[in-house]
Amino acid sequence: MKDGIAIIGVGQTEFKEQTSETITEIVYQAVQRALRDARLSIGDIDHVVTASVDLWDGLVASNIAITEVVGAVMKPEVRVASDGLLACYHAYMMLLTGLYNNILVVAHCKGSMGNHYTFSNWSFDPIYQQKLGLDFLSAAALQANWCMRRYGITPEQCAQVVVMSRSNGEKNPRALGSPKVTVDDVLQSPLLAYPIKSLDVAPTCDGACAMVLSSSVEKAGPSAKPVWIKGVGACLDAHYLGDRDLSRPESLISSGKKAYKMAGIRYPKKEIDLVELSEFFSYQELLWLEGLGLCDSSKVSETLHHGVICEDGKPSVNPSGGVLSGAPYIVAGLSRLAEVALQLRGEAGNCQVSEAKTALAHGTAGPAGQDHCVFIVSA
Amino acid sequence: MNELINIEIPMALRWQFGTGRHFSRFIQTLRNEGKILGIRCPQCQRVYIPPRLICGNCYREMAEWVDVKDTGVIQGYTVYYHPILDPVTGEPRPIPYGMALIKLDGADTTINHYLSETDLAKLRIGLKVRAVWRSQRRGFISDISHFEVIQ
Amino acid sequence: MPRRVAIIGTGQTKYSKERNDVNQMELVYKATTKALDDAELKVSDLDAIVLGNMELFEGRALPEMWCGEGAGGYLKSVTKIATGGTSGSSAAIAGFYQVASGVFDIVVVVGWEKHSEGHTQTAMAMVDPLWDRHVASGAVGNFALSISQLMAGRGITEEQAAKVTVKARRNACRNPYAHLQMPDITVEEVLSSRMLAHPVRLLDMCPQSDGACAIIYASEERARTACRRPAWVKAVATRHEQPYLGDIENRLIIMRTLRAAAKEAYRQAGISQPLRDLNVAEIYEPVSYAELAWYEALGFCDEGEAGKLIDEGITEMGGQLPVNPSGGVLCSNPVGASGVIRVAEAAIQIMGKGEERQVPGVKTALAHGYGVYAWADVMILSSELG
Amino acid sequence: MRETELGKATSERFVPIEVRLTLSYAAGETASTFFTTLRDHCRIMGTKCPQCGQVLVPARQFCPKCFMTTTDWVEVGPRGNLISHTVVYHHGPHQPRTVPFAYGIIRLDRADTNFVHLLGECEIDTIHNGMRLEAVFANNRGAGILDIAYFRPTEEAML
Repeated sequence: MKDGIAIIGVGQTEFKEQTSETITEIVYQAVQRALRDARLSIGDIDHVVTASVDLWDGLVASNIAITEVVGAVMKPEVRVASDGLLACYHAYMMLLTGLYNNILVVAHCKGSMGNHYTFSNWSFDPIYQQKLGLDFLSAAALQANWCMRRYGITPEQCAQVVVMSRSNGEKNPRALGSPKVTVDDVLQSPLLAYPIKSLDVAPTCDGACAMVLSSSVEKAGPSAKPVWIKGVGACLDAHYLGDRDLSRPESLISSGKKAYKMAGIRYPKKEIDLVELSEFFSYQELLWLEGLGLCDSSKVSETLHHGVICEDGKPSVNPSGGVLSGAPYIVAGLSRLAEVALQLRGEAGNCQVSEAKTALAHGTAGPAGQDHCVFIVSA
Repeated sequence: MNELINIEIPMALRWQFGTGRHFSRFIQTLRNEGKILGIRCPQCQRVYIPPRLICGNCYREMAEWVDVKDTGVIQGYTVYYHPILDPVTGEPRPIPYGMALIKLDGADTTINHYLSETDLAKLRIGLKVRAVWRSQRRGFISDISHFEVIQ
Repeated sequence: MPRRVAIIGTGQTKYSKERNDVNQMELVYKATTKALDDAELKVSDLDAIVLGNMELFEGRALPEMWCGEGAGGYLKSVTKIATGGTSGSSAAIAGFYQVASGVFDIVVVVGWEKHSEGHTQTAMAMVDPLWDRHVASGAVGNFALSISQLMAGRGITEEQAAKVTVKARRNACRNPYAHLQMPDITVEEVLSSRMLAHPVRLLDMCPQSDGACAIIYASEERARTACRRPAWVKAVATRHEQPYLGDIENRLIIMRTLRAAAKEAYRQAGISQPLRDLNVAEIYEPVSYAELAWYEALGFCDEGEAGKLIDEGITEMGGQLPVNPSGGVLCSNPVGASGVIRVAEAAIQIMGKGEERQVPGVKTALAHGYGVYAWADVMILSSELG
Repeated sequence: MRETELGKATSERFVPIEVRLTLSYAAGETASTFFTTLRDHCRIMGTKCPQCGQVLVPARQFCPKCFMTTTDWVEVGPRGNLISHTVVYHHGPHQPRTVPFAYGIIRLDRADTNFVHLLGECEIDTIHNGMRLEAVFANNRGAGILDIAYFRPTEEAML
């Protein structure tokens, strides 16, 4: 049963700093592209799982606005109000029940609509944390300072991560296309919250991503290019920042273990060829790799000046440019899985990684990576 | 039982809503020409207000714009005795005030809007109504102040 | 066929106007611990958590980050559902899928809301800013407009709607969790209460409540060992509708979404005549008139006969098909929890734990969730695995 | 919700929407005791989990890891050691201080979890992890987390 579920279609809008298109229009575009890629029509979809957050959309029950374009009029839809990859995990479980053949997963967010950090202040508990003015930036800065000290990560290494992401991102037509930068550009960019500088931060942007998951791939015909879901894990960490050792991403470690166990992976460093991470800040790329057991942060300095992040370049990290080169909040995790699917199908264009067989996609939500979701897929 | 504390947090948030292709044209036409635009589905022929990208029933893109009149027929009605904040003025709306589901001539969907008539004895489904416009138009359906019963 | 799944425990807080003694996370904790006790389980037995909550009503974002721990979510998978009024029922359905998938054996679903901490009316106005917000009539107004069609099209009377309120608020007197309990309410009293928007009066409308409700799902093997009389899930169905109120013709009469969801659920559960085959129904009625509209859409009666069901006491306690022994949404309405409460109360009837509100000999129960303008969830539970 | 200039169609491509309202959240009995003790006695309280024995700060009704209701109250601090910190330069309307200001994660004496709060009365470049801090209480206290104004270095930390 577990190997029977595959990604058979992916679709994404070009991420933009700001678009006057409505949420309905960008979701429609992503859904059309995913259906075309899966060679299916909307009639073949028997359930929709959407991902969006009301406060970011400025709407109550914001999935009302996309009911028509996701084909949910007189059909079932459910909205997971968190990162798109967690919605995809729910869709995967629905397919495992055997009750559905094809499920459409869609995530959207227009970061340009409002102040991302002020919105994020409303996700901290109102009793002990919100009135301190905490937001995703200050929480990440507290984590960055702590884990950089613990693993001996330097600002130069974080800057190197940004440089590599931006150069990968430039080759990726789907990415926001933020301009290339040098290590010095990053180090001299204005300090937002010590030790995080403005170029260490993923730019907010507008976009949507859609995906078709299927439990009846054999019916999809010869031209289908399924990417099989081998393992998934998701996990939530404590909320109060003081209850967490911010230098040790407990819920990411646990999510990774669950996904590896389900996928039968015992040596992630050897068995994972390719990783697409959701890093909203440069330090997070190294911390997430550490948490997933894919690279030893203390050795990062040597590997970095070979121009790779992990020893002997395996697994290759964020060939798409990652979230650091620009991906909308909530959409980020699902778009990682879309990028990884394209890579395994050999359709990633200029940022194609040669013969990747098994890949990992990662999504996160909440302050300083409180909630994580990890997918292991293979061609 | 000791003293129970409540934490007060003021919310002052702004959003920049993109109007998109369809609504920007609806706003422009309503503001500049005082005309209400609907859009028709090529498959089921239903004319939708507000105009939008696709017909949810047929999952077909819509491109045929249709002029809709500012007269119509009551499909449902009520008289409000409970003050609710008027989103346009931000003030509670003086009560009583009428509201109706109105199928404008030329459209197949109804719009819910204010009604000047507040005598229930005079109200029933099927009555003809006409829009009463505000002097200054900004491009929203609230440019119509309310509808009044004709006959 | 998916793995068989049953509800083996439920937990509810007392629903009331204001729960100032607990914050939102502690409210979730209260319902979760009660459900664990009911199912005789410990928090370590939980594999995953599904939450239902309409967080923007209280101005929140990503509330599972704070409240997930209250449901035992520390270092577990937590999925937060938000689909308007059906958030609770959709969360309950989502929890069923997660166990039926085989990935998890024990999943707790918790729905909660604290309307005392938010601005429901203004949050309802945070609808489509380009259209609805210019004439946002809010929940009461939207219903009043559609009810005028229901009365004209189906001959439903104000008295019949008042009987629905009287049935609900008297049933609620036998439900220790209910928010509004009115032992001697009469039809006359309802008909003389303050008019909000014709014909909807104050006593026709549901309250805004604070509260949380939890249900615990178990896989077949675990359900057999853990529970004397599990409530097996026989059917789940969902239908959503076009986005604007004006898109939905004769909304409460046609109600195509609920008709289609009920039809699919009855097919899955092998039910041909709901009035005969169901023993109890917990349905989602934010206004008294809606219950009469749901009777027809759920196939409890033929066209235009909903009034007869209430007039002849068929849906009273002791009638052929008791509806809302718990008092329903008319008596308790914490929106994120209301859908879960329907499923929990249906399960309580199957498990024979209804105490004073227990309908004798319940084998098959229906739970229904309603939201937005015409979204519908239907779930059917049974005492037999079948 | 007062939307004074709602929908003023500045351009037909974008419509600004604004919402202004005040939310009020019940702290619950446990946090209320934490706040009234802070307000009336300038004492920072934690609660102890009967199962794992950890003193949770600030006070919690139940231990999130053991899922057990906490029983005893334990006074903690007002001194402690800095575990991690940041200095915020990027302004946001939701912040209680004007930038630059600093946050600290502080392990208060006798506490088993860390406490998150503002730092003050210290030069930015002198902040170092492990430094000894003490709570400074606000003059007019209204039973909220900002009844503690900030944490400052103790005398010996300055030597």
